[in-house]
Amino acid sequence: MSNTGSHKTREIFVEGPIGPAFIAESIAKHSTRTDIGGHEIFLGQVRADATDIGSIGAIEYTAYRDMANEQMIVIREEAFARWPITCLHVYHSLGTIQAGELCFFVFASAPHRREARESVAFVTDEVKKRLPIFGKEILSEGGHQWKRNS
Amino acid sequence: MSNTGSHKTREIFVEGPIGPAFIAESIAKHSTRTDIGGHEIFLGQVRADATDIGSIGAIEYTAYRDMANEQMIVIREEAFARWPITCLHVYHSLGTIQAGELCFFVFASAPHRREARESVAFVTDEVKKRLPIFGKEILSEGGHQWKRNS
Amino acid sequence: MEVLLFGSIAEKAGASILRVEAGSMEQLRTELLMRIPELKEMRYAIAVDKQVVHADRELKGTEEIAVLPPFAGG
Amino acid sequence: MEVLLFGSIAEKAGASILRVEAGSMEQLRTELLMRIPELKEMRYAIAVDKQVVHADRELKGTEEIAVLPPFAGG
Repeated sequence: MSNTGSHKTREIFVEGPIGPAFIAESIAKHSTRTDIGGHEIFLGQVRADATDIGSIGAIEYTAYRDMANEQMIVIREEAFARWPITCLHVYHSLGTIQAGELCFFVFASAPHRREARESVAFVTDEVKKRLPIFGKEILSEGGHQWKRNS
Repeated sequence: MSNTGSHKTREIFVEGPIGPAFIAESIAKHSTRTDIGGHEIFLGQVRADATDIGSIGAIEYTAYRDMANEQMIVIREEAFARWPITCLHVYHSLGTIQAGELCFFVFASAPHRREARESVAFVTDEVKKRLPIFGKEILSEGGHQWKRNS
Repeated sequence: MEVLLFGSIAEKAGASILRVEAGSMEQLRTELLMRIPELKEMRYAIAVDKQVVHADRELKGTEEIAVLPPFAGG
Repeated sequence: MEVLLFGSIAEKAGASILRVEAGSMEQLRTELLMRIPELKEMRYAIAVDKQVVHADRELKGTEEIAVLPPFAGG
């Protein structure tokens, strides 16, 4: 585990939905980094899917927080080893997120767009695969079921 | 040229840099679309590159505006034909954009992340290739040179 | 040892922490199936000190154990 | 016909619009090289009614013509 500014342990979880203003602040912070040429962002939004037993009104997220933050360090190191990116920020919601609200925010910056693009794709996919985050899908008509990433 | 809401002619140019607050507003507008599961965003930022004749302090963008907006309609139609995306928004700056400021904003939303991701990559690349936009790189030490996409 | 339970597994167990005695992963698995019979029909992984472990191995009793249903982040 | 000039080409010409008489793309190219000799060393494309045209063809004189240096958006 390296100790550089880019790789240090961070808390990725935030309580409640990720607000557009938070995203704007994250973007604005990068205006002093004039070696950056491109930012790539992925945002996950809770979808009101129709399921066999009703439509999803919200997802209640929980996580094995310490393990998720540790796994995130590993994914970060892999991303920085593979691409010459300048920064990488990842946030995930905990608690109840309504359909239409944002629950996941992946943000990479790099001198050129290809690196930013590829590292966001990688990190988004790996977070979904490797972080112990659990989602209880709350149905609008009452009841719930458990989300699973395919 | 189709007449549907998704494909209609739009003005892609904005005067001056693209502000983080504008990006936040664009994101926030999508919270009513509960069929969206993922948003992908690319942001182009002016880089203070060192060149043979000095370092870039700003880029002054001009465009053949009518042709660019028409080319953008074609690229939009191609993107909507290839991927089941929900929305696609593209903005590009005109005028002087300082190093560290944002000049290009590509934003796609879709039920699933793969479509959003691939369509943003496609649109970003095609805009750079096919839209008649011109960039005068203003050097911090005085003088200028003309940007060209490789 | 304390075993942390999450998501659908915590729901089935009606608890988010179980106290279990087990000297190996094998014993732990057997013990968990007795305490939470529904596990038989569920997909889950066991993490030892925050790393998923599949093979059998000894447990000292000081490890942090967690039973994890399918991941669903994003 | 009016010919719109952009970017580095407008800079070299010292103007953003030229009036040129030409009945074909060939004539237009010849005329442009006489009016803006620096074009010989530049990469550029010619758009007719907002579409880049490479081949020779007749021009009626009512088309919107533009001379475009390399694109640099993004």
